This record gives sequence, structure tokens and C-alpha cells, in this order.
Amino acid sequence: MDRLKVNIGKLELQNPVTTASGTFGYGVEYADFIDLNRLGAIFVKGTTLEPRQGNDYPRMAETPSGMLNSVGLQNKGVDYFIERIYPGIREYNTRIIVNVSGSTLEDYVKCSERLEDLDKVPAIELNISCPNIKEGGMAFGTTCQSAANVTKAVRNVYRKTLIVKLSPNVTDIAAIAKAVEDEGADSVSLVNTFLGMAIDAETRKPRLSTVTGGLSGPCIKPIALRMVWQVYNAVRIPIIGIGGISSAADAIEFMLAGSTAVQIGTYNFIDPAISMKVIDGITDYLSRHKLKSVSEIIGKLEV
Amino acid sequence: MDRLKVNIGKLELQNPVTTASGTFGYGVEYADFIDLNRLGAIFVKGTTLEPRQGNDYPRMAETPSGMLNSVGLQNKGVDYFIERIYPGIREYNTRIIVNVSGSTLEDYVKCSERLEDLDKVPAIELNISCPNIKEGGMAFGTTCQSAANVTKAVRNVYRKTLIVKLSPNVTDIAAIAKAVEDEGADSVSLVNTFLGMAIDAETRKPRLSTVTGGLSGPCIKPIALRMVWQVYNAVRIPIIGIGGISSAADAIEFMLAGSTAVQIGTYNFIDPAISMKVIDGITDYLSRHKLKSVSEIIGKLEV
Amino acid sequence: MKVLDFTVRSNEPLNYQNNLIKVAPADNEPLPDMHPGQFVQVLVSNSGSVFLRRPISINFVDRGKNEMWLLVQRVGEGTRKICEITAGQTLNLIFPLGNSFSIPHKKGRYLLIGGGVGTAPMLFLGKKLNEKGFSAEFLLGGRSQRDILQISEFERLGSVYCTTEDGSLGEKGFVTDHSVLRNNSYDFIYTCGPKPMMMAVARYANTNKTGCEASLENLMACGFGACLCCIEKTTRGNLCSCTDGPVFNINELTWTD
Amino acid sequence: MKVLDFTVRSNEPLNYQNNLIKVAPADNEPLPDMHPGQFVQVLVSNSGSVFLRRPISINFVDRGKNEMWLLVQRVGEGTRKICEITAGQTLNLIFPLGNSFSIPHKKGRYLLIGGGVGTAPMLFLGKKLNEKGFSAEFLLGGRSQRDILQISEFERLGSVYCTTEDGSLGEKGFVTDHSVLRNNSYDFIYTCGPKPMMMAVARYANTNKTGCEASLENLMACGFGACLCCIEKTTRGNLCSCTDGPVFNINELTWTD
Ligand SMILES: Cc1cc2nc3c(=O)[nH]c(=O)nc-3n(C[C@H](O)[C@H](O)[C@H](O)COP(=O)(O)OP(=O)(O)OC[C@H]3O[C@@H](n4cnc5c(N)ncnc54)[C@H](O)[C@@H]3O)c2cc1C
Ligand SMILES: Cc1cc2nc3c(=O)[nH]c(=O)nc-3n(C[C@H](O)[C@H](O)[C@H](O)COP(=O)(O)OP(=O)(O)OC[C@H]3O[C@@H](n4cnc5c(N)ncnc54)[C@H](O)[C@@H]3O)c2cc1C
Ligand SMILES: Cc1cc2nc3c(=O)[nH]c(=O)nc-3n(C[C@H](O)[C@H](O)[C@H](O)COP(=O)(O)O)c2cc1C
Ligand SMILES: Cc1cc2nc3c(=O)[nH]c(=O)nc-3n(C[C@H](O)[C@H](O)[C@H](O)COP(=O)(O)O)c2cc1C
Ligand code: FES
Ligand code: FES
Repeated sequence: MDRLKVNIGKLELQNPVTTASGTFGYGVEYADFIDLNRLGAIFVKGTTLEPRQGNDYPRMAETPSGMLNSVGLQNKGVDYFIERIYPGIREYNTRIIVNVSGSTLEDYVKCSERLEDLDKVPAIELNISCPNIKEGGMAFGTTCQSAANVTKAVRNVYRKTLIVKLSPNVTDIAAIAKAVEDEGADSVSLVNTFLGMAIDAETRKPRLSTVTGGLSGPCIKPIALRMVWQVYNAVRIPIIGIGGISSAADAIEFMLAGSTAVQIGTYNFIDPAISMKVIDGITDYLSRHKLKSVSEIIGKLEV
Repeated sequence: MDRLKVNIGKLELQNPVTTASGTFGYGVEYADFIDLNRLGAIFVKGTTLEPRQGNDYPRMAETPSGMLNSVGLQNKGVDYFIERIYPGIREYNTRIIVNVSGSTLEDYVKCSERLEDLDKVPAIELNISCPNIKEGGMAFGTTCQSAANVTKAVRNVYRKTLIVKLSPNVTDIAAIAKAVEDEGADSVSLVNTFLGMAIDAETRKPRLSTVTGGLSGPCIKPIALRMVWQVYNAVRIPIIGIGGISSAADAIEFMLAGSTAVQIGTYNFIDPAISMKVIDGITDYLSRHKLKSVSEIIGKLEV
Repeated sequence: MKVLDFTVRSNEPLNYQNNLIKVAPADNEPLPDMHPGQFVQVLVSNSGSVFLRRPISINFVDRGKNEMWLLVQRVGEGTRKICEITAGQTLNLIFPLGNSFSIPHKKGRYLLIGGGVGTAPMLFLGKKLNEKGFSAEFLLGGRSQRDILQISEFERLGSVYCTTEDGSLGEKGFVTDHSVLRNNSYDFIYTCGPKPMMMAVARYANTNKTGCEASLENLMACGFGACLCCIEKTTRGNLCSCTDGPVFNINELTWTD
Repeated sequence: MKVLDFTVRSNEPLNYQNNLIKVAPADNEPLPDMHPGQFVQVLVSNSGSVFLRRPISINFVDRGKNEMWLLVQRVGEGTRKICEITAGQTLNLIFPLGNSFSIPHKKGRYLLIGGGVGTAPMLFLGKKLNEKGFSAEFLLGGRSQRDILQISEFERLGSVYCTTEDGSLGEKGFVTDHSVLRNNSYDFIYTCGPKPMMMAVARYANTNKTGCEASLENLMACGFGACLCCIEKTTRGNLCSCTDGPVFNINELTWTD
């Protein structure tokens, strides 16, 4: 299956199909449904320096072709991850990439430092785009300056592959991608969720305890695809495309727009085996189009 | 039906349900389906100083719970509107509001000037957010400075109700709303379409002749609603909420989030009679909730 | 134009990918005037991914039964879901939409050329010509025998010639290869089908100085002139193919490919 | 857990808003082990507005027929569309999901309290208790007589007491008003239904020092522990009601309302 191999900086993935942070737990949640070892990579749950309870219930609202969430990075902290979870998942025969979140620059740095030594975690994804925490989170991802600062600080302490996950809630995502590239990010992943809101007209109350939350799912795909295309035209580092992918065709569209790999998020909830179908669908596409390698479609949109 | 009356600045609307520019032609297209005179207002097609051919075919792509368009303001220019179209529609017993678009600041000013004298056009909507034209358009709506400039210039020549239509493709829509409020806009309408993109994986080509286009429909509702809420918390002028409205419940959600009136766009294509159903649904809601006036729900989200 | 619920009277598969769906107004009101070339916009309410309505030509109108026929080819999710609707269920339509083929005022030789599911409006047109007392000839093309639909219906209205790409029915080749075009001359040609076919027909008509109308299948969002998405470049500028069309005289079209 | 296509064997309306849907694996493979309190995630593929799956309890498992029963109450678009699916059609389910009611180890008096469609898992639980050789008593509540479902099924498994708000069946009032609660004492209570009802049951159980488990109906996105959307605040912190639940011992719950 060499024809599916792609590289994210120094990091080789056996195929471009990965699963998005916060939608795939630590992988084990899907072990009954799919062969985890076939995935290009698993982006595990957002991990913070200290444990976080997350936000109050309700944390979810269905929307047209999508959903809002305000989970708020519920997790047991990086130490718990290293001591209790990592030993169980390090045996997977796929790449494990930790999504690092935080409220302060120091949080990001400390959390990243601790992950550097994990031999089976070859990369981290810096989440500077979570709309669901009060401090930090998305704020880091909405100006070039703050995005550059956090990237620089983490780059100083983390030598393995550094992926920075961008927020779509900005006027010019390409400029932010450029800023983090300039500070040494090996890759950018995009997009995180769009800040959205849902209201129950009958009760006149917000549907989320936090009023606003992050929108994901097929509804956002057209915007995410446009952003990948804009970033592809602005940076040289590889892009990991995210946003509403629900089929092999979607994944291929993201690759044509310039993604080297893709993440599947929300659609895993609808079809827990979707990632396998996307891998098979890409293989089939390559055969039908007589292409030797998946790299032949990256950025090959004919405009 | 006094309980449905709302005011946009100096302008009274018989009810808050209006139809969005570019999705409702000049109204006549819907005359077979609904009683146009029951609408709160009709926002007619985007009008420019000079005639415009619009963009090449294909101009449309379906997306999950929405669509992309790149019509590109096809219209016969403001003079044609005044001479040939206005006489036919001035007899409607509803408000006619012209959506003014342009490529340069001068375009906006000149076009607005010519519309000032039309006795049956009590307001214009300044479209500084069209993503489908090469120059101007959305660019005016993505920085506070340019939005303020164009508002100021038009305000100087246009004394009737001035509504500025905002772009959602920005980091901080509330700041832009504030900027146009400060320059004397009587109201802001939001949102225009999101810049998006669609690709045909099989042909590897973009689905739109212009590569990118404007995303509309129910898919964008959660983001639009959040933006209305943010703007409501930042400005004092009335807000006209737009984005994916497809039911009375949707319209009420927009009003609870702070809209004084709403525009229905894309969903008119699916159900050409939706506007009447929304009016009836709001009336029914007021009765069920024992409310005297629709103004009792504006901004009344319980957070 | 109106938006109306129809009851599906029957839904019959004609081959591996085409269904003939017969519908009647749910309220039993008589169908309004409709003209060949016009179409309906079908609401696809049973799909998780179809958002816009789907344009489908009026295949036939049976006044006696107050029935309208739709001939649907399953090419994607929308048409697949339309074909899943069973007798007794409801189909919401906006109709009748678009202009129509121009009906001649005097007797002559009229050739109606349809390719694939593009034969759909030709049945209704053939019937209208018959009602006017004019005869119609039909030239139907498809990939293979099984792709030529409603032959017996067409035969009731006039002579039928067929071409198939694999030669399994009629002459082998494309419609424009058919000997009937070489051996006869026509007063007017009507055509509907894949664009390359219609362009070939248009070339034939131009060469032979025969008048010709073609029905286009541009992508549509609304179907009734409100969105300006369906435009066709013509000698008169950008026209809406849903209101100024779907039928255009080939002289107006500026087809480049 | 697996994702599997089921064939709908029958879909029978029980009253104005509830349907009983019986399904069997489309591939005819025997159903795996399933436990009372567990649920399935139903894919709603015939709706334009439903995106997420809908959680539905396992109402009953008929091993002889290799059939699973789902009792569905139409409250919104999703449940309405599920109830439109007809015999022979396919329903895609993720199953079995969640923990389950704890089955006692010795004989005793067990009361199963269900309100509205919350009676659904109680049928399966009652059957499991019977199979273990334990008797079960059922206390079913609803607004009116027509809201009390599957009475004859329950009667086959044990004594049935009813309350209705309008007094049209059994005692008038809420389940917690029923005399059986005053006149008897139970070894364990199981409950499922609207939150206010379960809270009242929990108060009764606490007052009477009776063990009690409640099945929650939190909003869910995935249903199998991946999204953390369905959390319930408990004495052990935020737990997932789809994997740590939906059944919780009331001692763990920190319900405030
Ligand atoms: C005026 C008019 C009359 C028509 N009459 C008929 C008819 O009588 N019977 C019939 O079966 N079909 C007819 N069509 C075509 C039909 O509308 C399309 O096949 C249908 O919209 C495709 O929808 P889908 O969801 O099945 O496919 P999609 O998944 O949307 O697309 C599948 C493929 O079909 C193409 N396609 C999509 N929409 C159109 C469209 N509007 N026109 C042409 N190709 C399209 C796509 O590019 C794609 O290659 C007509 C179209 C028009 C504009
Ligand atoms: C573990 C579990 C088991 C369940 N078992 C059954 C069952 O056996 N039979 C049955 O009919 N229903 C059951 N439900 C409830 C069922 O899932 C909801 O009624 C359904 O999801 C509503 O979807 P809808 O699209 O019809 O309504 P929507 O339009 O989504 O909502 C309509 C109303 O129902 C409420 N609602 C939506 N989702 C839920 C939910 N997950 N739980 C409770 N209320 C909700 C909404 O707030 C709204 O007031 C169960 C729920 C859970 C979590
Ligand atoms: C329930 C949920 C939780 C999420 N948690 C995280 C997270 O912890 N860290 C992160 O970077 N992104 C998180 N995301 C965002 C996803 O990783 C992804 O960027 C987004 O959902 C868009 O992709 P999709 O449309 O395929 O879901 C979360 C998304 C969802 C739906
Ligand atoms: C086909 C189409 C054409 C449009 N043309 C214009 C326009 O000329 N001027 C404008 O301000 N907005 C235009 N819009 C944007 C709509 O007015 C509206 O802001 C947007 O579609 C979001 O609302 P909706 O989701 O209800 O459609 C257009 C939208 C569509 C779909
Ligand atoms: S399809 Fe909307 S104008 Fe033709
Ligand atoms: S519903 Fe996703 S974790 Fe429970």
C-alpha cells in the first residue's frame, strides 16, 4: 500500500486518512468498529496541562448537517495521559498524535515538553483554535501575532513534528498560516470548529450551557475547503485538511485543494467505520484514475 | 396585525419578515406563490451603478444543507432599475429596499444618490459583503476602516434609512458593526454569504466558474445566529438577521438573539411560500406565548 | 406556477436506471395548462443530503386521468430518492416551469430527437403535435437497447427511428449518424439530451438550414427566475434557462463546447 | 458493539404517537448478547434535517425469532421519520450500547417504574428478571389511558399497576402517588421516564432506603463514549451517560433539576 503514503514534515503516514481530535477519544472507543492500525494517524483527545472538567450539560445541539459542541476540553491532564493512557495505546500500529490545548502560553509549553519524550508520539497538534474555553484557546488562533508567539514558544521546546491547528473564525486564515510557518511549524491542520449558537425558541434559552459552541460536520465543508485552498496558495508546509469529511470524495476534494492528509471528525459519530471506507475509496479512486500515488492529487485542482 | 410591527430606524415595517437580496428577484418572480403585500419588506436584487453580466456558468453548487453561488451581481444597472423596473413594483403595498453594490466607493455613492429620490424606496441596503465580485464587494466589509469609509461616504448623500449589510468572513463582526454604527448607519443586516468552495473530485475541477463562491442556506444558521448575538451586544441600532432561515422557529431564534427583523434567502428556492408560513408561525407563537407584540421577543434570549 | 402536493399513482421501473412516475394533484383539482418542454421542480424530502429541488421535464399529461408523468433517470442521490417514492406517497412539485417548444402553425415534417432521458419531453411534444393534426417523427438514441425508453408510446404518435451505440437496437452509432437524417429533410427539429448530442444535432440543422430548438439542462437552484444561477450565454446576453428556457432556438445559443 | 443493517419485520402504531418496530439483522446472523437498559443508535436516513443518530432503548429481545423490538415515541422529526419506515426496509443501528440495569442475585420484591415511553426498557428488564426466576412488579404512568403501552406484554411478566394523570386508567395522579408505594416495601426499584418523574421516584427510594437505578435520557451525539457530550454530573465527576450509563444508581446522581 505504498501508493497511499504521505509525509507531514519528517513524519511519514501510511495513508492520508486520520481522525480528528475530540471526536475519536483515544481510539479504543472505535476498536469494535474498525482496525485502528489501518489509520494514517489518530489525533487523540485535546490534552491540557491540568485536568479539566469541561463545561456543563448540555454540551451539544444538532444543526442542519452538523452539530454544535461545547465539551470544553474535558480531560484528565497530560500526566494522567502519559501514565495511564499512553501505555495502553502505544502498541497501536499507527501514529498517535496528541492535541495540545491550553489557556496560557505557559500551559502549551509545559504540556508540549512533557510529550516530547513519548517514543510513540511522533508529533503534537497545537490547538490554538478551541472556541469552547473561556481563556486562551481560540484567542491564540485569531491574530497572527499570538499564533506566532505560541508556535515560537512551543517550537523552542518541542523538536518532533509540530502541527498547528488553525481557527476558521478569522478574516484571513492564510496570513495566520504564514505566521506559524515562519515560526517553524512543520504543518498546519485546518479547520477547527466555527463559533456558532443554537436557541430553543420555545424556552427562549440557548441550547448549550455555554451559549455558543463549535460547529462541525458536513455543513462547514465548503468553507473549510476554501480555507485549505487559500492556505495552500500561501504556505509551503504540508496541510492537514479538516471539516465535514463524510466520504472518500470529500477527502479527495480536500487533497485536490492542497491537503496532504485529512482528519475525519464528526462523521465518525454517524458512521464509526467511515475512516475505513474513506481509505478504501481513495485506493479505488487512484485505480480508476490510473494514478500511482496519492501524492499525485495533492493540490492538483485544475483551475 | 399591529402586534407584528417593527421599526428599522425611521422605517416602520408591518412585520419583521422580509426577503433577502439576490434570492427574491424584484418580487414579481414570487407573485404566483404568495401575496407580496403581506411581506414586511422586499430587498430587491443587488443593484450596481453600471450594468453587470455577472460571472460565467456554472454559478451554483449544492452543498450539505445549503448552496454556493457566484452569480456576481448580474443586473442591468441602477438607471435601468429606476426607469424600467421601479415603475412596475412601486405599487406593491410593502417596503421596497434596494441592495446597493459596487466595486469602488464612488460606485456606492453615485448609486445611492440616484435611489434617494424614489418615493417608494424608503431605504437602501449597502452590500459591502458580496464575495462574488473581483474588486470591491466583500473587501469593503472586512476591515473596520473600509466599512466605516463607505458608510460615511454614502451617509453623506443618502438621508433615508441606511442599512449596511455585513460580511461574516471576519474575525470580529461586532467591531465592524460598531464602526458602521459610528458613521451613522441606521441598521445593520447580517449575514451575507460565507466564502466557500466546491470541487468535483472526478473531474478535479472547481464546481464554480469562479472557484470560490458564497455559501448560504440552513448550514450557516448557527454561525449567523452567533454573529447576530455578538452584534446585538455591541451596537444600539436595529439588526436585521439573515442566514439559513427556513421556518418560523428559525426567525424567532434570530429575533431572540437580537434581530428586529429577518430576511429569508435561499429557502425561498425550496419553498417559495416560506415567507408567508414564517409570518403565520410568528403570529401563532405570539398567541401561544401570550405576547402582545413581536417586539417583546427581540433580544430576549434568556442567558 | 404553483407549489402543489401530488399523490404518486404509480412508480414503475422501466429499466436498470429509469423510472416512470405517474402523479396526480393530491387535492384532485384539474391540472392547469401545461406545454411540452416545461418542467417541474421536485422536492426531495426523503434524503439527508439533497437540499435543492430537482428539475424534471413533463413527460406526458393524461388529461383523462388528470395525471402527469415524470420519467426519471437515477444519476445521483436526488434522482435515486425520487425513484424510491412509492404509490400513495406525496411528491411536492413547483410547476409548470419554463417556456416550451414552439408549436408549428402548419403541416410539415417534424423530427423530434431525444438522447437518453432527454426523450422525456419529446413524448409530450409528439402528442401536442398530433393533437394539432401534425405528424411527428422520433429519433431516439441511447447506449444500448435497454436505454431506449417508452418506444411503444412513441410508436403510437409517429414513426420511430433508433440508434444505439452498441447496435443492439436500430442503427449503430449516435443519433446524428442515423440514415434518416441523410435521406430526408425536415421543416423543424426539436432536440433534448446530452449536450454533445444536441450540439451535433445543431450542427446538422445549421448545415441543412433547418430550424431547430434544443432543451437545455443547466444546473438550477430555484427554477423560476429568482436566483440567476442557471444562465446560458446567448446572442441576447445571459438568459435564464429556467424562464427564458429551457428551450432555446439554436440560433441564439453560443455553445462553445 | 457493531454497526449493522436490520430489516424491519413490522412497524405497528400502538397509539397516536407510539410505534412498535420489530427488526432482525439483515444478514440473519444471531443477535449478540444484549442486556436490559442498553440502547441502540438509529440512523435516520430518510430525513432532510436529521443529522445525528437517535438513541432508542432495547424494548425486548425475542431470541426465538432473532428479533429486537424498539418502542418509539414521535416527539420530533427524527422519531417521526423512524416511525415512517415500513416492513422490508432497512434500519441501520449501532448496538448494543451503554451499561445495563443490575440484575439482582436473589429473590425479592422488585418494582419497575416507567413513565411514558420510559416503559420501553422495563419490558426487557422484566423478562430478564423472570428468566432469573425473580418476579417483577410494574408501575406504569402516563397522561391518559392511551399513553400506557404494552400492558398485556407486561401482565405476562408480573403484576401491573397504572397511574394516569386524568384517571382514565388505574389510579389518578403520578406514579409516585400510587398506593402500591405506600402499602408495600420493595427491595429494589428501577425507573425510566421523564426526569421530574425519576426525581420523584428517587426521593421515594431515598426516603424508604430502597436501592434504586434510573435510566437517563441525556442528549447524545455518538452514543459510544467518543464525544463527551452526554455527560452527567455524578459523585464520581462528569460521567458519560452513554457508556457509564444510561443506567445510574440514584446515589451517584447529583440531580438538581
Ligand atoms: C429543465 C430540466 C429538465 C430535466 N428533465 C429531466 C427528466 O425529465 N428526467 C431526468 O431524469 N432528468 C432530468 N433533468 C436532469 C435532472 O434534473 C438531474 O439529473 C438531477 O438534477 C440530478 O440530481 P441528482 O441528485 O440525482 O444528481 P447529483 O448527485 O446532483 O448529480 C449527479 C450528476 O448529474 C449532474 N447533474 C446534476 N444536476 C443536473 C441538472 N440540473 N442537469 C443536468 N445534470 C445535472 C451532476 O453534475 C452529476 O454529474 C432535467 C434537468 C433540467 C434542468
Ligand atoms: C439512552 C436513551 C434511550 C432512549 N430510549 C427511547 C425509546 O426507547 N423510545 C423513545 O421513543 N425515545 C427514547 N429516547 C429518547 C429519544 O432518543 C428522543 O426522543 C429522540 O432522540 C428525539 O429525536 P427527534 O428528532 O424525534 O426530536 P428532536 O426534534 O430532536 O427533539 C424533540 C424534543 O425531544 C427532545 N430530545 C431530543 N433528543 C433527546 C434525547 N436524546 N433524549 C431526550 N429528549 C430528547 C428535544 O429536546 C425536544 O424537546 C431515548 C434516549 C436515550 C438517551
Ligand atoms: C465533540 C467534539 C469535540 C472536539 N474536541 C476537540 C479538541 O479537543 N481539540 C481540537 O483541536 N478539536 C476538537 N474538535 C474539533 C475537531 O477536531 C474538528 O476540527 C472539527 O470537528 C471539524 O471537523 P469535522 O467537521 O470533521 O468534525 C472537536 C469536535 C467535536 C465535534
Ligand atoms: C443566489 C444568491 C444571490 C445573492 N445575491 C445577493 C446580492 O445581490 N446582494 C446581497 O447583498 N446578497 C446577496 N445574496 C445573499 C443573501 O441575500 C443572503 O444574505 C444569504 O443568502 C444568506 O441568507 P440565506 O441563508 O437565507 O440565503 C445572494 C444569495 C444567493 C443565494
Ligand atoms: S434556476 Fe434560479 S433563475 Fe433559473
Ligand atoms: S454520546 Fe458521545 S460520549 Fe456519550
